Amino acid sequence: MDAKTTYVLRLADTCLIHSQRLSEWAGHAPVLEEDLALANIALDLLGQARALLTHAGQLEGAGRDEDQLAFLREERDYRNIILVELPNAAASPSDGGGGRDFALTTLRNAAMAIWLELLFDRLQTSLDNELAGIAAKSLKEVRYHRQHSSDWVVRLGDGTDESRARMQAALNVLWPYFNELFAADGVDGVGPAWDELEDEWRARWATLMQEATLTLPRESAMQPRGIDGIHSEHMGHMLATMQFLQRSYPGGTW
Amino acid sequence: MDAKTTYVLRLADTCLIHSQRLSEWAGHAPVLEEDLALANIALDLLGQARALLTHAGQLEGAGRDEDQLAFLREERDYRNIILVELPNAAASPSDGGGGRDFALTTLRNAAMAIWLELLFDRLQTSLDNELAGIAAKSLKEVRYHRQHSSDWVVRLGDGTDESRARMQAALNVLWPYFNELFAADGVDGVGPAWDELEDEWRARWATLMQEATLTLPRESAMQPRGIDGIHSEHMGHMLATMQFLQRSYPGGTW
Amino acid sequence: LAREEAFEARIDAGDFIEAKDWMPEHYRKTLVRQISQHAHSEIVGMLPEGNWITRAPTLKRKAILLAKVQDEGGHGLYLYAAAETLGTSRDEMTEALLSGKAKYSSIFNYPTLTWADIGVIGWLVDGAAIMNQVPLCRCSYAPYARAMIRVCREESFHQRQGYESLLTMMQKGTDQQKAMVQDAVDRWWWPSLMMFGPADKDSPNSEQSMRWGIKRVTNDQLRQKFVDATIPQADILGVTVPDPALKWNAERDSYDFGDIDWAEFWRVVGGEGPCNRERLAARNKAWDDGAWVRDAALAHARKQAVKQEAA
Amino acid sequence: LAREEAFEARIDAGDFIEAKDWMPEHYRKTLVRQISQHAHSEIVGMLPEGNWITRAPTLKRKAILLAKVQDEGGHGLYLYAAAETLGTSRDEMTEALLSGKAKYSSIFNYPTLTWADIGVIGWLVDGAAIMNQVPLCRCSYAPYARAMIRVCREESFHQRQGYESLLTMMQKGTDQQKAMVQDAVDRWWWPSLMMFGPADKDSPNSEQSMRWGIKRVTNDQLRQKFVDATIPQADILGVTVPDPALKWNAERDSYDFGDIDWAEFWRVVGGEGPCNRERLAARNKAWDDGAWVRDAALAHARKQAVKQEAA
Repeated sequence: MDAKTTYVLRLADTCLIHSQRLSEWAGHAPVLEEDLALANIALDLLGQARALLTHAGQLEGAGRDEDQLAFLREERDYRNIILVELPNAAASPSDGGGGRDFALTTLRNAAMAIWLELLFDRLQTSLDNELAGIAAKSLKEVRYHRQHSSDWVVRLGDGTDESRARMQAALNVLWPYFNELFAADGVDGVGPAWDELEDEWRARWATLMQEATLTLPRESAMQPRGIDGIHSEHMGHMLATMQFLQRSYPGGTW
Repeated sequence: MDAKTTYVLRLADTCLIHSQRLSEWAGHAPVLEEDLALANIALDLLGQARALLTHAGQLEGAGRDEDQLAFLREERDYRNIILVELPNAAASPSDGGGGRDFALTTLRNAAMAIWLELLFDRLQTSLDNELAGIAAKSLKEVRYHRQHSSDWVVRLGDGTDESRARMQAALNVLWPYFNELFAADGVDGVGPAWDELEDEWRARWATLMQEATLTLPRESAMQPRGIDGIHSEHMGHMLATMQFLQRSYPGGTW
Repeated sequence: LAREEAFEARIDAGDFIEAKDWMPEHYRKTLVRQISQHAHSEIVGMLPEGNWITRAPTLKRKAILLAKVQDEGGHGLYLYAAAETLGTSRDEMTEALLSGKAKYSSIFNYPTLTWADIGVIGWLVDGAAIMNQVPLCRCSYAPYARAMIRVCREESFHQRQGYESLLTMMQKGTDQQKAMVQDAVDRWWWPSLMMFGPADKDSPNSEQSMRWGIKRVTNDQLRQKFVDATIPQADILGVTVPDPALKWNAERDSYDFGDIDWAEFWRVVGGEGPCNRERLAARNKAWDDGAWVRDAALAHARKQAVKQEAA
Repeated sequence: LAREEAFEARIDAGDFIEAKDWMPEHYRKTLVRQISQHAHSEIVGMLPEGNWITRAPTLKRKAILLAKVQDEGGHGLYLYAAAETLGTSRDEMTEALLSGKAKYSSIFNYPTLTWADIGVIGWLVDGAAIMNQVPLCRCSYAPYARAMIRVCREESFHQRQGYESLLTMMQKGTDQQKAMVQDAVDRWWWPSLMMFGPADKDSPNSEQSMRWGIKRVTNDQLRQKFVDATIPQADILGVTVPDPALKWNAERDSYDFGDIDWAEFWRVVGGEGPCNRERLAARNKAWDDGAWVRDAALAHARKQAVKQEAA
């Protein structure tokens, strides 16, 4: 797979898996309004994933459509960052991802939305017209996600003692995984190396954390490598669920 | 599938799925000794399941071996009771079964072991020699399971206020599902209708609950029908995990 | 008494009642019970369908299902709002649901066991719901009627999507898929017929509700209408319904159909269906787990208010 | 001082030390650290393998894996018991693990990503462990030596099972399965070589441990031995190891091999490997979630004791 396809696929898979995790919330949110909001974010991300996967399939030129890419790869071929595959609760690795922690979910949503906003903004000017078009459309969506999630981060960080403690604990869990937001190479004319986003992302994040009265953990040397297909142990469980129907009913039309 | 095969399959699947749930504990028990004990019970049940599945495959006469039966059926064709497919924690139905509740696990183990002891005891005299042989061997194993689990039920029921409350809560959750322990028809010469076990099981259970200072809930009219292939929503998630490799790598040799 | 007579006269004249209008206490209570029960059904209904979002077979189907579940949350939201116009808060209604005091549609106490269940719920369950709800768009209480107009429009959309997904499986799918659809129809058919409630002779609330224009058509009339509309759709799909007594009656210009298992109906209504306990447990868990979030939002809002005052 | 000299003389004579014997404080501490670290490794090692029990591809493989993970728990149990003979309780050791103070084998900070990882862990990781542990069966502290004899016997069994499962996949499997095995070898090879610890020149504790007969062979010697034993097995399997520098050296009658990425080694030892945080979180969660169970067991035992006294 060439660098350009890989570049698009990393973003596509990141949106796909992020959406998949968020969709586990359906019907279980702390307030009804958040059931709607989380589903809405998951839907937008799914739409982005579909456009990007379709484009990656075209770039690859092997005739794979969005569903073949989404459902029929092996785990090692998924290129999403690990951050988005982590369970919705900071559970143990073999916990199956049953729990749902609104603190962790909200923080991750905010981190991802800020990052996607920065990335889609740059991708608007990609020489790959298809990618530029997807980015322009997506940018509007992630702006709303960023606003909505950031509001919640502040509300919960600067809420009660309990809510601040929960947010701080979630931040501590997610923190090392943020490193991967800046790990991918760029492709000339297609899109920037992700580390070009780092300064701006960290500045915005620091501002948000300050407003939310949360403390940044010390720097972590962890090097998550989901973008190279080295995932966490959560990924396999998630894929077993996600791929279940396609694997069990080969050749089906849905 | 004839009545005899179905009869054997219900027991086989019940042992299989019970073992599968228990095996989720590996490495997560409250004390190391229980890591060993739970693995041991899971292993015994798995051994029973393998013998029974192999026998069911022979009775069916369609050439299916233990693995084809264990991994390549659709959910609706599994005939285990719902009790054993419930997650290890009394979680919400779409929770994915991530949590582990030692209270619920221990109570279920005790209920199942008492029941299996009664059933295997009778099956020792089955005119189906193969089944009688499996039963005789299994009886020794489930006696130990019954002793071990009952000891824990008493210890936790008559332990601290918290442990009693947890055990009572778990009992309340499991209670309606016990109804299915007595739901299957018998087959002449092969094995008894399960309701023949009911009086003795309920007497033993009542004694155990008394010793554990737990209160029997009022009778429930719920009619779980796992033995007819109508499962809970937990079953599909469990099977997606369990079948993952066989479904994803068709034709593989392991 | 005069007010009551005036109210009855307005109802008889086909007038709509607004939130600010005077209304008899029993009318108000009946409406709150019915609207909140409907809202609860939308909320609980998110669970059996939500159960399949993570396993949807294609990204398109995943998007459709996710949007549908989101719509159901939305219906819950504006139905609660309609009920709130009658002076009962959403928290009170939620409390009644969580404690088991309030009812919701029994259909959601059945499990979704295969992907085909999702299509069949769209076709049969949403179909039955629409049949029940269309008359409510002319309900005498205006805020409810307005909510129902929007709900019905979206439900129709869901029903068509559900039917279309079944059609795809039946016309282009594998034999396994077709068997999966038939199995789902077999499991959901009778529970769908039960959605219209007890037989008219056993439905004591109906008369008063009919007179007040809260209910417009009887249970049995709706049930018959549903069967008559659905069987031709089943024929097109190529599935059968599990009722040996089903037969076209040319005289009545309607289908005759078999007896509902009322023992099962009452068992499920009474809390002993396959998933009653789990549905309530899931809702309670979501609510309990979310307490810290709601508390924090409140605390933050108070802090902001204090800051603004100080500024 | 005389005691210390007598102790050293016994060691030099190849005598075994028993729990009741006098021993220098540093000898005791070194042993507790080493034995408990080994016990912790068995306990943490249950996690990456346990991760695949529910997904094992056949019932036979499921039984083998379940039994293996159970054995690891058993090893943990008798290693803790061996360490307890030196006067440190299991709770103290557990506390040290959970707080992150005590170490465990870094290899378990890598994730198990495919089923082939289970076979490769058996072959390479257990293989390396055995290489490390066989000399400890002659360790000067007798209770530890006795525990290691049993551990090594079982580990050898596990290693053969792991290798056999890989052989099955490579010889009878599909191309996809073969690729899966090669991928697993690629990921586990270097971490396995790291299991022998830092290069001798960077291993400050080694000298004293060697003198005391707690350690019998140096890190680099063991690593070389492992490579020499393993490469022929890889050839039989039909897999390669990801080391372009690997080459048979006829002169040394050994394989030359490339440089270990020591930066990665120290990063993972230092807590920043892929799974360090998750492993500790899982162990802490199991411990915290189990508190009520341990409390209840204690309370019940007390009640029973009181009853027996009263009787």
